[in-house]
Amino acid sequence: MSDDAVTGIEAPIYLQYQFTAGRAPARFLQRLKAGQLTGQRCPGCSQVYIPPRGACPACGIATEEEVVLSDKATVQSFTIVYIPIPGNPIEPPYIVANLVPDGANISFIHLLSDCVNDEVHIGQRVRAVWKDASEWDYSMDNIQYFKPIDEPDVPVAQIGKLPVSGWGAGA
Amino acid sequence: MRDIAVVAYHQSDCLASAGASNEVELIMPVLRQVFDQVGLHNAQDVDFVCSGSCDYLQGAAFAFVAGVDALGAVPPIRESHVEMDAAWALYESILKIRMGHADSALIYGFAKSSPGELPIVLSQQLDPYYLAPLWVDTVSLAALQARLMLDKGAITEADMAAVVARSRRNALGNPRAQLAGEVSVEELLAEETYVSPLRRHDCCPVSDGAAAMIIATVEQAERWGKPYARITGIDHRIESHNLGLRDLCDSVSTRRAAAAAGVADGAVDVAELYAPFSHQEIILSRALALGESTAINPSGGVLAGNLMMASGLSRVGEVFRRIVEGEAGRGVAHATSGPCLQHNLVAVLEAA
Amino acid sequence: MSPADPLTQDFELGFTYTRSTGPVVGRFLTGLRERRIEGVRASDGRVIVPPMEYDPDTAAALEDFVEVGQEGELVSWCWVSEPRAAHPFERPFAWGMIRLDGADVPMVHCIAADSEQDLVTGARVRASWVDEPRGHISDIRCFELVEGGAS
Amino acid sequence: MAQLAAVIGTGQTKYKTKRGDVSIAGLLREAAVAALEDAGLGFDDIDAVVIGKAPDMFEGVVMPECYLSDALGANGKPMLRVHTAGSVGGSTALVAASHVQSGTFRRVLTVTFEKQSESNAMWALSTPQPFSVHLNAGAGGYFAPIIREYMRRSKAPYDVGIKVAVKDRLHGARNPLAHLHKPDITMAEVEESMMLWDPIRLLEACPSSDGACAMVIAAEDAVDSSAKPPAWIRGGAMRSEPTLYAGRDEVNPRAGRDCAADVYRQAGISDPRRQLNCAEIYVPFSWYEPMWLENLGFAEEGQGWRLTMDGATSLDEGGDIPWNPSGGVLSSNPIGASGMIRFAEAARQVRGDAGAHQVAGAKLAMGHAYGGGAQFFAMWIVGADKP
Repeated sequence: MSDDAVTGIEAPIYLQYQFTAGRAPARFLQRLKAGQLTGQRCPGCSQVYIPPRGACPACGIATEEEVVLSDKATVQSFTIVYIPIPGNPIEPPYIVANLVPDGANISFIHLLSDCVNDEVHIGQRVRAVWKDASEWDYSMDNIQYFKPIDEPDVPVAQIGKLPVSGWGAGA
Repeated sequence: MRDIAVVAYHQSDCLASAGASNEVELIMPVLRQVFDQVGLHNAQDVDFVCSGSCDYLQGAAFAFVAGVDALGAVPPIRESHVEMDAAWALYESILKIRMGHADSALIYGFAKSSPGELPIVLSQQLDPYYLAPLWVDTVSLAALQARLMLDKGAITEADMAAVVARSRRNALGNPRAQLAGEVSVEELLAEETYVSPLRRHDCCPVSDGAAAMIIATVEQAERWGKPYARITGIDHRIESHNLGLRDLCDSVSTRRAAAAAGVADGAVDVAELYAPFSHQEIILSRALALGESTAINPSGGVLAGNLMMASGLSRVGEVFRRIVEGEAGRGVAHATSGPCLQHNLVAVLEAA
Repeated sequence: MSPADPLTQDFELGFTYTRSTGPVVGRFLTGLRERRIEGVRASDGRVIVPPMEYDPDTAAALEDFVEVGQEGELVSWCWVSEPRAAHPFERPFAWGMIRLDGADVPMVHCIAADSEQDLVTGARVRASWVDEPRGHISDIRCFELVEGGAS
Repeated sequence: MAQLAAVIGTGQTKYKTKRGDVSIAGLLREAAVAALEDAGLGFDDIDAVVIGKAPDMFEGVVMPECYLSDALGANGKPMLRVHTAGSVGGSTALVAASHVQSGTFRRVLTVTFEKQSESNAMWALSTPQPFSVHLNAGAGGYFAPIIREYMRRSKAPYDVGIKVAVKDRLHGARNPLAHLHKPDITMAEVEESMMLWDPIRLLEACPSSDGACAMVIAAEDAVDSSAKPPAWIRGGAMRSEPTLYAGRDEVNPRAGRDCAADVYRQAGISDPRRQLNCAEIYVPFSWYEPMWLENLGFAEEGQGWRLTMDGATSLDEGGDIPWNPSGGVLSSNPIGASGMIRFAEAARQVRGDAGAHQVAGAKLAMGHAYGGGAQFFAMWIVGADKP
């Protein structure tokens, strides 16, 4: 037993919750389990959101229409993470990119890999690398990472505005 | 000081579990209802928005940030948030209107309490060195309070059961209620105790849902041309956190808030009291000096359904509804926060 | 993940916080480690246990410590017939407001008893200590009834 | 309409990684008592208390105003708790001001705090939830890509962020309360510090601090208790927009521009760089100085970095518009208080009370806070002259 005065205590606070995905996220996750990226189109401004949350944040109205998106995407921006993040098991350094999939008007954050870090740039074209279909779950981890593909860069003004048919020859 | 009116109010059903709905999906339909009541498009049509919620209910930091997605906040809006019941968001909004920075405001509160164990979550609201580490839950604290009253002869168990019976009966007329029915005091007293001396029915249920309200200056309310009720007084007071220091059989802070809000300046036709436990309704009725002529919790109150973080706002809304529907001319709404009624808000509403 | 409702999942929000106590709380906890219970005298003379850092009426910093007894009177209590996982007991127990001898203000702690029938308001209770106190409110494992001690 | 109100007292703790000598209440008390002493008042003179902090998960105390009422002399009074993410310090000041400006109260005590050492800020800001779609890379992981986009747009030289990091730490070295004291910091030291989230280096990011900040705000007829002159509130504004929406300009958020326009209109300001004497702006990552210089209208779009590089925002270089003379968020960051520190430091400047980081003759100053994904903004302008 120490003779020093008590100056601190530990307070373990562990609370149990049962989390339920929202209706719109649940539909998104179900499609993701089937290997498909989907968004929702706002009936007001026609913009397509991924992941959908059931509302267009700009208009504040409910979104219902589901839109199948490409698993090709454009790098809107990115960072190279060098420090470990609590709860994130990935070994640094790694690239976290804001990616807009073709057919959507908003970016989400995912891993960019199988690339030369110094060559990653805004406007770069990338594509999802999926896990084996047998491992698919209700999780964005079904996509291991995105990797660069051999398509011309997207001009900045066009990022977030590509149709689902994508970029290059078809666009 | 500018006169302020409640113009619209809506509350979702009190559900034991809102299941798959996320915050946005809970909030949006309620907001749609109040916008439609006034004929507004979205939050762009009011001058200020304020909400109340608590991150710990669902266990996610920044619960209110997701709420902004329900507002249509493009272009950007004047918006704020209290980590309190939305009744305090109403209070903040009233100050905003009084100071002339807004003529109208949207207030909402939302709660998805079902994912966690609410009485245990709220145990972490207590003193972090002396009480929270013991995990004293809120139901148990209320039970300690109830025993003090019973021992003192300030109430009987039958008095408590009578509060519950009235709540259940009144809730039959409230389609949003979670618990309603015809049940006698005798039947209630025949039930086993839960956290003795409390029986399960003495405690409010855990509910998921949301509530929203639109307020405005009386001038703006007149321009909108919708029925409204005036908020003629509003005040709130907090007491010591130390339960041992407070007279738990009384609510001194409610008395103070009531005096400041002018409760005694006229007859009280209706009172909606945020009493999560049956005996607390009796404490509050006495602190507010309510008599026979006041209809207490005609909605059934929170014993019939408790939207944590929105129930206080709902009490104001329920009084508003009864005034604009002509059932009452003047009413009192009450909201509470903290263990055993530590913090209390009192509002007085009157017919236009 | 249950197959019936695949988009519901349990999770734990947990962290072991490291709290610094400051001198008043620290002194109280240091006392507990030595199986002593100290309170503090408020501006109106009342002895508050556990000691508050600041006076509830004047907000003045409090520092007039007073050792109080380890026995006291049950001012109020409730019987928890179905303890929750987080509670200090797995079997039924009581929470109590206990006014320790020499204190004016009751404190909240848990009470071990065999049954609800054993408890009565006004009963005498005594602090029961853990084997190795460490400077924590739960060094008082619980309060127990004092045999034949109804006041 | 709005009643006149002024800051008549400010109080801050010393900021440091861990205040192991005080409880949570003790931390707030230090700031509250200092603010009351500065105002020449006691707890009894206060009509209402308004507190603010960032998420409750930082300390693991749910809705802590309940526990804090005794420490802040709030018993028997109204007490309100604000939470608007990182902007909360600023929002809380504005909510406290509204208690007076509405004509409801004469003297209000407002306190914000964070005791971040009780947990881990990075954990609390990214508590795990099932089904999360976005990869979590911490706050820097969120803001670094936005900074990268600013660098691309503005074609700013790579070392602008390094310059800001040095400048704010030199400012902080003048402020005895600042967490980081680095009077000898150099551009090379910042450049060589560890890359955390490219392009954000360790020394280009804010520290994690314990601390509290308090103010007493009083009505026009109650400003005389303090020995120091009042800082009159000349304008206050808040704006919010959603975290993510299609077409959102994350580099130059509209909510920030609109909020600034609102507060300038109230204070009668058309040219903030010329009319303001200094500004305390929420810059948790160094590159946010040039970004906010543009967002707040101190520079044309794409030109903010030039002010930084020219020394316009530096006290040490005799700049015409010193930004963050206190050392800013880059020198001290108790998150829930960081916004209020900006507001309080603006008040100190116009009261002539800023000690070694005083901007000579400051008459009009701006306080700014932002939060969430740079989507919540709170700003005020305070002046030495009564409006």
